[in-house]
Amino acid sequence: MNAAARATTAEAPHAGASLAVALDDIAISFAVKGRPVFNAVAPTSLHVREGEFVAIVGPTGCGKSTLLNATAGLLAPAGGTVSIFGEKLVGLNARAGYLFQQDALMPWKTALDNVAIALEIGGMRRADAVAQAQDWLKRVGLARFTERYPHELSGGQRKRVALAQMLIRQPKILLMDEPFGPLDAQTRQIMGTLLLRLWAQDRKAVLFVTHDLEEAIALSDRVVIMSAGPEARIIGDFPIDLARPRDAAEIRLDPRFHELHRMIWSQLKAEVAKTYGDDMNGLEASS
Amino acid sequence: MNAAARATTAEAPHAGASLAVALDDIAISFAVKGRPVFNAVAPTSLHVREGEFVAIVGPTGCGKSTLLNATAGLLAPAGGTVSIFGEKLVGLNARAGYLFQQDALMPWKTALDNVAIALEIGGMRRADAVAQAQDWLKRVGLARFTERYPHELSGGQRKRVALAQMLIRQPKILLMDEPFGPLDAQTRQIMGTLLLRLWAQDRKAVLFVTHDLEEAIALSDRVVIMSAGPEARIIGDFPIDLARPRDAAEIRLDPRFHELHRMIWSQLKAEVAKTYGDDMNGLEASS
Amino acid sequence: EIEKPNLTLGVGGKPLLYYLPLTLAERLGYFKDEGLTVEINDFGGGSKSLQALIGGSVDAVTGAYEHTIRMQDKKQDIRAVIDLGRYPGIVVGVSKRKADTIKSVADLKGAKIGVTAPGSSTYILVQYLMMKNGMSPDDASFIGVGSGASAVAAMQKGEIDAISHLDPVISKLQDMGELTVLVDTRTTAGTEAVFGGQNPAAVLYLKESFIKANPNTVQALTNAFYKTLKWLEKATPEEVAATVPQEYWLGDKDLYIKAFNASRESYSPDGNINEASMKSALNLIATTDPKIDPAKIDLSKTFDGSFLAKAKGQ
Amino acid sequence: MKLHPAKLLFLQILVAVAALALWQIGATVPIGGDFLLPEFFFSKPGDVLSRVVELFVTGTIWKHLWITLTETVLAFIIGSVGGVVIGFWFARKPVVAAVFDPYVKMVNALPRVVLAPIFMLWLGLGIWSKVALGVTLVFFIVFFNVYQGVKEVSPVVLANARMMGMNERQLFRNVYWPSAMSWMFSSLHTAVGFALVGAVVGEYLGSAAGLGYLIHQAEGVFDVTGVFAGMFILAAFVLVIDWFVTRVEKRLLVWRPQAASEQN
Amino acid sequence: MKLHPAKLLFLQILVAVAALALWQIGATVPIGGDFLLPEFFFSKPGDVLSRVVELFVTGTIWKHLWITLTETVLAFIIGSVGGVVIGFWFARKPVVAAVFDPYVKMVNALPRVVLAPIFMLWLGLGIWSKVALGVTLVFFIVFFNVYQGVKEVSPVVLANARMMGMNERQLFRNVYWPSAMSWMFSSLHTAVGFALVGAVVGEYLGSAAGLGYLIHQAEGVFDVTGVFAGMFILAAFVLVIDWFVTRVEKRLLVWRPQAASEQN
Ligand SMILES: Nc1ncnc2c1ncn2[C@@H]1O[C@H](COP(=O)(O)OP(=O)(O)OP(=O)(O)O)[C@@H](O)[C@H]1O
Ligand SMILES: Nc1ncnc2c1ncn2[C@@H]1O[C@H](COP(=O)(O)OP(=O)(O)OP(=O)(O)O)[C@@H](O)[C@H]1O
Ligand SMILES: [Mg+2]
Ligand SMILES: [Mg+2]
Repeated sequence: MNAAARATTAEAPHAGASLAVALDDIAISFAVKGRPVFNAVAPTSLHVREGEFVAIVGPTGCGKSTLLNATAGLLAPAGGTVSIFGEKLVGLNARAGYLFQQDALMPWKTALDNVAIALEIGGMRRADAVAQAQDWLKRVGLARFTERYPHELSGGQRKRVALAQMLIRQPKILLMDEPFGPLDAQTRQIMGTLLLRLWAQDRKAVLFVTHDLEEAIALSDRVVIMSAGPEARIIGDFPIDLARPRDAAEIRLDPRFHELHRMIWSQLKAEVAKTYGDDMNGLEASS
Repeated sequence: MNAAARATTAEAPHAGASLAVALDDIAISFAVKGRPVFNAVAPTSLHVREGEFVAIVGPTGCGKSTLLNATAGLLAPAGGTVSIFGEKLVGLNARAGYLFQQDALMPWKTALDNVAIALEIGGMRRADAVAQAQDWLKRVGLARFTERYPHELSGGQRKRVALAQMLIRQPKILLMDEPFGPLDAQTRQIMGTLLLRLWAQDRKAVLFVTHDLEEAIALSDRVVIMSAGPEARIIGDFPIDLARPRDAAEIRLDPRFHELHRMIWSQLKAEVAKTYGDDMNGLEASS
Repeated sequence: EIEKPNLTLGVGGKPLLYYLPLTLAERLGYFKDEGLTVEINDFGGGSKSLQALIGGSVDAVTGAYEHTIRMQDKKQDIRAVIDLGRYPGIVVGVSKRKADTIKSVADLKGAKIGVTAPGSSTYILVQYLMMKNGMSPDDASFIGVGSGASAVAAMQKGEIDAISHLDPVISKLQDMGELTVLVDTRTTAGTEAVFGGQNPAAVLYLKESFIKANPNTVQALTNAFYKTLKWLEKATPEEVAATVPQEYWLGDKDLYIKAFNASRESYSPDGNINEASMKSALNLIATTDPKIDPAKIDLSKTFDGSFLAKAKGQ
Repeated sequence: MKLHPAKLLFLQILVAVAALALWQIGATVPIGGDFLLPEFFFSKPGDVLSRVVELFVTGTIWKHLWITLTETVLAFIIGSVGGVVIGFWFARKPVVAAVFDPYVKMVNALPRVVLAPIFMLWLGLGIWSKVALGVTLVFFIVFFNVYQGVKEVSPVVLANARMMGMNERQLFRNVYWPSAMSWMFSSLHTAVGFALVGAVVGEYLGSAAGLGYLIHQAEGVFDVTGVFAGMFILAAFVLVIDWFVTRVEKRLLVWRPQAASEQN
Repeated sequence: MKLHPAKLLFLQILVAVAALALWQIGATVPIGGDFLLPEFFFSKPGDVLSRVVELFVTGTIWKHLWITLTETVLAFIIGSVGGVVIGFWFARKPVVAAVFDPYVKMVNALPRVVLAPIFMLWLGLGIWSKVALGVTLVFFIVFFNVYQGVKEVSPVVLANARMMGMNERQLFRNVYWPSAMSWMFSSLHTAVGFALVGAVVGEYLGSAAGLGYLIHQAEGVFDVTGVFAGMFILAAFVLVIDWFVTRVEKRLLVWRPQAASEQN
């Protein structure tokens, strides 16, 4: 098992460059009451270089969020090590910003305060923090919703507040779990472009979970595929050799884009089919 | 305003057929503390016939969830009427099942119990309800996760439990708010096919909110477009004249599919651009 | 010269007839006449006021003479300076329902007897009576019924067969016709029948150290109480009723006057405690509490008559 | 479902009138020869009300009321601040909490009446011994709720805040405190009453002034009317304090969605 | 952060030993001429412990313990069931809640000590008057928390349940009850102690047996050792009841994610 996992280790193409994130042979298990331990992620490895944009795709429930949690230091792996910029991670990953899959805004703060607090805790004066937060909310299209509490916003609006909250701190590592899920296609592209511009500024490392393969290809340097769980592993690693800077919309017309898409898709499809092989006997998968 | 809204009333093509849902001139406002009332939805109308599958698309935050809430009877409209099967809706809409955009599972029940309870409250014996729930969880690919509590499931798994919970009751009207959002493309198609099969069985009316226009076209009889808020209205109504039964994957190869997609997309794009016209001066929209 | 003109004085249940001289001294202005400003603190019970004295939060207490004896056993030097009540004022009576079967103390065997609280003087007196009649205290069951309305309720509802209590509960029960008196230590006759003499009840006591440090203050205090006793000796019930606050009238002036008349004899006419009554008090405690060794108690340290003598001399 | 304020007031007064009427009937109309609420134990509503009026008109009440108010407010503030601080501390230091848990529970079970002499010993006869008694009641009510409230913080919101880089103090201010707030306020509503009870019981057990003193005086001489008048004033009084608490609560919890049960 | 049970026990015992040592020093070593904990008020730890042992060895305690236990458990059960039922009822009927709100708060502010005679009148001198006193304490603590707990139900979960077609009873069973559970248990931990306090105070004010009776008796003859021995037994006793509550809580709340503060 271990050997097999190694064979498909998602390794940075230029192994020499310094690594922002190195997950080595990590395994993650959950204790479920009255059941055997659930091994969500089998020993698997993933390396992300500084300034690299890696997208993670995989069937639902395979372990993508779990992997991000381990990288963030929120979840202690059952085995293996997590290293951040060459140092073994102990406790929380202070260099990373994390956009959670679930709603994670503070319900008792307005959109503006939710964003501004991210700067204030670093010691910035409130007035400055608010000014910047206002600017960021404008960038994500929420200039008119700054005084709203989270429960007064739509799902997509909340997500964008969370996006601003994470980006405003300009962390060196961005962990993003389906950040554009509840957004319409158009807004997705705008946000994607925003993200790419920021990323280009100072070589941030990005781990980007998405279910939209086109989005993954359009944005990333590498697309990594996870196998269906339990004991999910990284089973595919595709460098995306499209030229930068890219325009999130136009790139989809590139023939190379389609080639890559077909290639990755075929492997992904096989993987998802496996999931349903076990569980979906009641339903003939229609693809 | 009223006249303009009427002009684009999303009307069922065969007005004579009996209506499952009729939203007539409904307007929805929210009181926001210390601000003028926020008119989320301007007077607008939407009719859904029995057995009709209507998809709603629109820019993020335009008022799609709000519209579903009004149809479900969870939100009292500030003006206009909601009629269900010809009767004016008072209180909750007992004929509808609602798949919420947010997590809405009972955290204190396992996946199985969350689904089984939907039948038990109708008076079914527990053993029967559990057997059926087990079957439904299998259909959504969660046969091995029946004993898990919601917090022990991934985002996509929770959504599928909620899907099973709603479908198992076989309500006459299905309100679905981004039901397949956190699912991978493959699983989405499988779920889409599952949904279509059920829908075909006994002429359910479906109101389906999605950000995936392809999905909207592939599944529905009509795609309805909402304008950007505030005072959002229905500004486009496209009958989808693709043959039934459809295969969610193959239909995308149909030339008519592409034609419809292009048509709807162009109107949608203009609408989204409007949203950002106001708020996104900081960012050049890249499309 | 008065060392400490501002005094705090503790009492456990000020409106009770038991402590009538205190209220009179206050209302008649005798403290002021002596140049004292006395703040009266009312406590939940006699033992709480004693604890306050020992803890130092009050300077003087009007409480039971018995405390001075018990405190000697606890190595606390507490001394009475003037007697206020020469008889205990406790009445043992039976419910009218049981009046046929319980005719004397000897019949209390197996009865349910209500007392103000376990360990209190009402409790001890019944035990003493039972032992004098050749019974063990275990021959009856004792129920704490509290000091106020709850005692009346217990009797009225027939929860207890007999009661050992004080005024105004006793007067109220008599007034209601619920009670047949067995032993009445409010009167001379009743007390002599039990103890063969006096048995001091309410006294004014202070810490020995306080007496030593503030002799003039103590003298002034004693003077005030002595004057009160003298006033009380001659006062008519009407005058007494007119002097105390109207709320003390038990809702009915006639009842108050009846109760006062019943207790009248128990107030000390001269404030003195003689040898014999001290011994009688010690005997009462020692009989009922095996932990107290009468040989170890120096009764001369329980009462300091010097202030009273001076007060009389004035 | 939202009631018009005037209608609400009307209904509230109706309840009061009904209760008073029942009281009056119980006290004056014998049922099967017995009074349900014998006057000796319950007085009569008219008498009690006129006594209340008298107390206010003659002005005797003010001094007592003022003392009891001071004690109650101090007990309430000290007890709840203590409960909040220790509650947070325990919730954030599981080891401390685990070690002291049995002792906190033991102390909570001590009858306060018995502790009174000790407070008097330490704090004298003034207001502070009464405040202490109130504090021992208020503290535990607030403590247990704050402790639980902190543990109920949404794990996702907490994780997000920690990823932002908040230190313990910032987490407290921005996450734990606002999240535990509704727990805290719930306990404060209970605690208001108990602060007053503590103060009054303290006065009852030994004092020279205050509402508890008044009630004690009245009890000793079977002045039930006085007792009930005192209790009535007490009770009215707590409404005033609770009104302040509710105002602060409303202010601090503006961010909340309307409670589910208050919608439609 | 999770402490090993043996180490936890060790630390707990350490705390107890330290407290006893301080007590011993305070009672026997004068500081500036004064004792911090004068023996007259505090006795000495050794004396208290040997008295406790004596009480158990001679067996006198059992009868009293049994009576107090019965009263406490009854007060706890009746009070908390009442608090839960009325709490739910009020939370689900906003009009009822709004109308009765001031009265509930007023009653909560009545000093229980003053109510004792009334309970004795109605319920006699047996255990029921003590139970009633305990109930008046427990009820309010549980009531306020359950009331708030029901209002804290997640609006989305509630809306989903209602859309499923649940009627009021089903909502109660499947939504309100489980959701309010952690609120309820938090209040129960406070309430356990108060149930005991109520029972003991009741006994203290009038009874023929029970721990409160023992303590009162000891107090009457200034036997502090006896008072502290009684309180010690009380306190130990409440731990036993609380242990049962905690077990039930653990069982009913299996579904919860580990509290955030307990993770890493
Ligand atoms: N606390 C937990 N206890 C037990 N199992 C868990 C827990 N959290 C996650 N899992 C399981 O671990 C697996 C991976 O979960 P994870 O949330 O990482 O999936 P995911 O890839 O993010 O899926 P999705 O795309 O649906 O969000 C799932 O099968 C899930 O059921
Ligand atoms: N409780 C509320 N108070 C105030 N405004 C609200 C409230 N709920 C929703 N809104 C506003 O109403 C508008 C429509 O919200 P709605 O949730 O219906 O959007 P949506 O179309 O579902 O968006 P999304 O695709 O992001 O879920 C938004 O602008 C939102 O800010
Ligand atoms: Mg996930
Ligand atoms: Mg929405």
